Amino acid sequence: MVKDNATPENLAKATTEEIKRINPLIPMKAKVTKIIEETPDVKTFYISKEENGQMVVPFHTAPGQLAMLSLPGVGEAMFSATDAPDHLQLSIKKVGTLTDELHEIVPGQTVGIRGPYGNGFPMDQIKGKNVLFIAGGIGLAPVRTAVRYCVDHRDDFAKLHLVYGSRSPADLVFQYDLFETWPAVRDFQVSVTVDRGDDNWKGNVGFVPAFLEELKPNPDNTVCIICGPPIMIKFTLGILDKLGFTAENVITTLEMRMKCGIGKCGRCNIGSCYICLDGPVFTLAEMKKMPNEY
Amino acid sequence: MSTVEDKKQTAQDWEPNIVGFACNWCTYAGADLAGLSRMQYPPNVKLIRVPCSGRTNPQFVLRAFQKGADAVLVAGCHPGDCHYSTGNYFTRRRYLLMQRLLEYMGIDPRRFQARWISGSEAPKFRDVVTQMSEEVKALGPNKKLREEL
Amino acid sequence: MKAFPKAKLQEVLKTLASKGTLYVPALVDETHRYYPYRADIQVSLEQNSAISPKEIFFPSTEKIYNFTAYGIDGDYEEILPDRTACVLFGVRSCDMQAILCMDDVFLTRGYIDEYYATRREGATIVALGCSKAGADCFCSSMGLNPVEHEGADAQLYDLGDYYGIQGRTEKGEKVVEALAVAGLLSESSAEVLVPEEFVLQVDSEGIAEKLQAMFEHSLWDQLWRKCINCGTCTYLCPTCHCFDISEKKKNQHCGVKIKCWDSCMFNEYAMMAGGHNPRPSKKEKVRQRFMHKLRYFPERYGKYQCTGCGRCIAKCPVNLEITDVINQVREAKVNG
Amino acid sequence: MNSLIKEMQALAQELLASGEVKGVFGWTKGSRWYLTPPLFIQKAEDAIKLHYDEFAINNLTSLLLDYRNSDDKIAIFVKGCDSRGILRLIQDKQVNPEKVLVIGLPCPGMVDKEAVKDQRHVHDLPLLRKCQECRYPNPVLADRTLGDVQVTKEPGVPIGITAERAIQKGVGSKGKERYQEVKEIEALSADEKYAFWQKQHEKCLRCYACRNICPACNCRECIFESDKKGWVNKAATTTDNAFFGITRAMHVAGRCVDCGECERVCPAGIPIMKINRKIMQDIDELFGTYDAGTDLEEAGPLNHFKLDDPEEFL
Repeated sequence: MVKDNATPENLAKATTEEIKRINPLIPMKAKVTKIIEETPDVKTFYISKEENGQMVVPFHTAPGQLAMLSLPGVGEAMFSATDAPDHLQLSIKKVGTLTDELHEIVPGQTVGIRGPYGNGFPMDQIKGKNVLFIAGGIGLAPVRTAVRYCVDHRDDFAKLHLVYGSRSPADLVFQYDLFETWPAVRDFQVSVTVDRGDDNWKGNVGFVPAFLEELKPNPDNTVCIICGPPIMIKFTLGILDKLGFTAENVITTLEMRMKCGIGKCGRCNIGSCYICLDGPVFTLAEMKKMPNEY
Repeated sequence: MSTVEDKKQTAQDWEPNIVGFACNWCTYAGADLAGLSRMQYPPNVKLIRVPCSGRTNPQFVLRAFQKGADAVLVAGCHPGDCHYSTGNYFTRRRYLLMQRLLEYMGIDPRRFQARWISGSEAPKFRDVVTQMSEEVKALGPNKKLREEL
Repeated sequence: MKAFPKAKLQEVLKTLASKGTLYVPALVDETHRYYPYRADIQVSLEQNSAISPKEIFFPSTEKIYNFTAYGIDGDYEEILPDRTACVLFGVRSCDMQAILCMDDVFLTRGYIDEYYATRREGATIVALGCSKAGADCFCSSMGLNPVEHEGADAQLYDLGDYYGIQGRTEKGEKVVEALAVAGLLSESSAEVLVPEEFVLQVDSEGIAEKLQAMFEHSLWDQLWRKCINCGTCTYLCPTCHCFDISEKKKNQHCGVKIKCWDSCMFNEYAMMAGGHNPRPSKKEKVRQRFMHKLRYFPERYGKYQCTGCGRCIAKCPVNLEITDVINQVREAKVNG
Repeated sequence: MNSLIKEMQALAQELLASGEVKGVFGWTKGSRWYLTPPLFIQKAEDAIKLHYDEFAINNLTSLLLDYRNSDDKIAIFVKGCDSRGILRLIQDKQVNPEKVLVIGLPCPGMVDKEAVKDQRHVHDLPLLRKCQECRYPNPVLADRTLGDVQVTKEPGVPIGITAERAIQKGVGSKGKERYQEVKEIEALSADEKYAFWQKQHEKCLRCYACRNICPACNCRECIFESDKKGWVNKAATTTDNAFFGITRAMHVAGRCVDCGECERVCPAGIPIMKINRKIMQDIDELFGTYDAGTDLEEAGPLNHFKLDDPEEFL
């Protein structure tokens, strides 16, 4: 909807003449083509748009970018979107009115979608470096967009390492990626932990911060992309600091309530940043300069 | 209540829409009995079953008017017969006030009524609905407090 | 300067109204706001309107699209406002500046709000210079000239018995021309009346910069104490632009999506699904409002988001004055 | 009046210095001569900022809701009408009477600042209509009193050091005429009534100032704060506003303490008290005379019933 290089700097420069005139508040009509039940309370929705009798991706998203999904008559909310050739993947956890309803729908359902919104992960700047991904729970959804990018452009990056944790083995999302796709990728270490195991769980048991401390990833030439529940982030950042990661090399995403997605409606600001336009991706160094109000 | 919507009514074939909030223990049973007894009454009333007439909160009434009701009836057990002992005594006080307030706002009091109808009073149910239907028919469609947009 | 006698105001308005919708500040049902001009309306240019003209471009409630949902099928249908020409007559400098603030929000930074843009593009703004400061006015303190604003399409000046008029843009020239054609204009060399000293004055210089170090300042621990978190200040404010997008269902299958005013004072404004609220109490809400007006907006758009119209001061139930906040910020001690 | 202000400052100073209370709600001198807005102080040295005069119109009691979960004891200054708000909050179990120290003040009668003609120079202003209709000029409940005022649960005439002035200005002189405006509307035809209220509701901005200033509107979460159920939303259409207005009125029915704050704070000038007064009048007629917020022990008219209540529904 906006120019492809929709960075905050470019947007700041954009004048009214440069902007393509379409109504950004009207959703694009799309269909849910496939629903994957990831865990008891997380489902992944494949969303495509019909164009000349073919199902195509409604729009492309860069890693970390967002899409506004609406269910007619229920509501609208912003989610992290994963780009695929003919569809967008939105992994959604049941937390409120809209998401409860979304979990009831079946393939074929019409939904509205608009976007892409937000800045996305600075993949170009990470080129050539090691990448450490840390995610907790549904926080793997935005992180996965970056993981997929790195896997697709494997030669552009040095070592990859994912540390992922969830409450229980049953709550692990994207198990097909975690245990099949990604471990097969060259130089990609996948470390999974759960807060509480079960009889079949052979992996690590423990919280992400403690697990990370044990794994001792090397901070040299490494960028860390982290996303998860606030409490996990809080303690993990402490460990990262201890391990020697600098604030410039830690990247995370922020979440605020959004309505318009285009920087007009006001509510998603943290200081003078609008999360829908200037975020959701920030480095820890940037976050430290922002008011602590999220 | 959605069926109440969007009907293009002409003067001749216009039939009122009456929303009735009926107490589960008395009025609803009374209406059921009226049906079982094959009593004839106008089909204009749409009953919404509530656990007690006291459950009908003032916003239910307002919402019904917003959504296109021409009249609203709240009906429950006779005072003293409430399944929950005292619910309808509170209903009585609340709607004595509400009826006067709506009248003060310009709503004809015939468009908002409360009645006591027991489970055995099928004829009374028929009579109340018939009478209300006729009254409202004479008043014409309600345009007040209708939802916009 | 070209001018018309105040006595001929009605004729001027009639002339303009014949060209399209003309909005004038008027008193209807004891409410002073902008209404479409009618011959029988009580036009009131004596003081600024109680309700700001922002509602002409940004109505308190507007439909944005219809939606339908039958089973798994659904559809969306855009509802855009009519792109018709209109004239806003008698907009004060403060409100003119506010419109520029709104332009920044709705028309720049990558996206255009089509609803605002459609209304805004068709409008010609005829500003009116103030010759008297209202009880709660302080526009001069916010760097504005109460007598004129360069953002207007045409400017009216109070010349005593006459209103002087000058076109500034092509649209504005058309207004002047229409009045000239109607034979209403003559030349006047009378002095432009200027307001005497403002009762309310405040030094706003450097406040945005100073606030950068004041997010955690103890000042905010006191300011919110009397606030009741109503939306009066934000709804009367000519620059407050926050809105909510919600829906009204007509029945179980179809409904309309609406865009309506929202306020950072309200609890559900920033409340996320799941119940986390980044601005949970009155303190954070009050801080957000003043920070937005005096620091965040200047950082983003290079101007204060307060234009000194004084409406929030006049109507605040607890008299929480933004001028007082600015003074307190000025006097506050900042460590390091 | 000056001696009364001195008394207020001294008491607040003492209460805060001794640690008996952690904060005091009062009024202070505003930025203009006709403004005496609310003030909250926590330090004894701030007590000198307290002020009181005929512009101290704000009913401070709803501000106590910010402390409903707090263990801190808070002192609050009240006029007669305000004191009924405290009673309201205690009856609604929103405020723990142990945690609030109520200081009753004599009321000189508040004036109408809308009538200010010259904001630079002090001049006389008329008494507010609500003060002319005042029936409870003295606190109905107070832990302490200042200015020789007396606590009384009964309607009456002003007592205390400002009484003479208050009576002279006409405080309470029109107490019997308080339903007059209601009667005027009742006399209209149904369509005229509807047109009148439509005009009023059309003006509503849905800013909720009336709700937030009201000591009776003390729900932790208002139904108008959630559009999840699709019942209400922020759409400020006339009927949605009417829905809000009537709901608000029904929610405070039998609980409105007649302080008139809702009407005062309405930026759109909606005569909200004409709705509240209508309900008060009907309660008086239907269920017996009742003045909300005057007697702690007495249950509100919609919180209890009598077997022999009027029966119109049959």
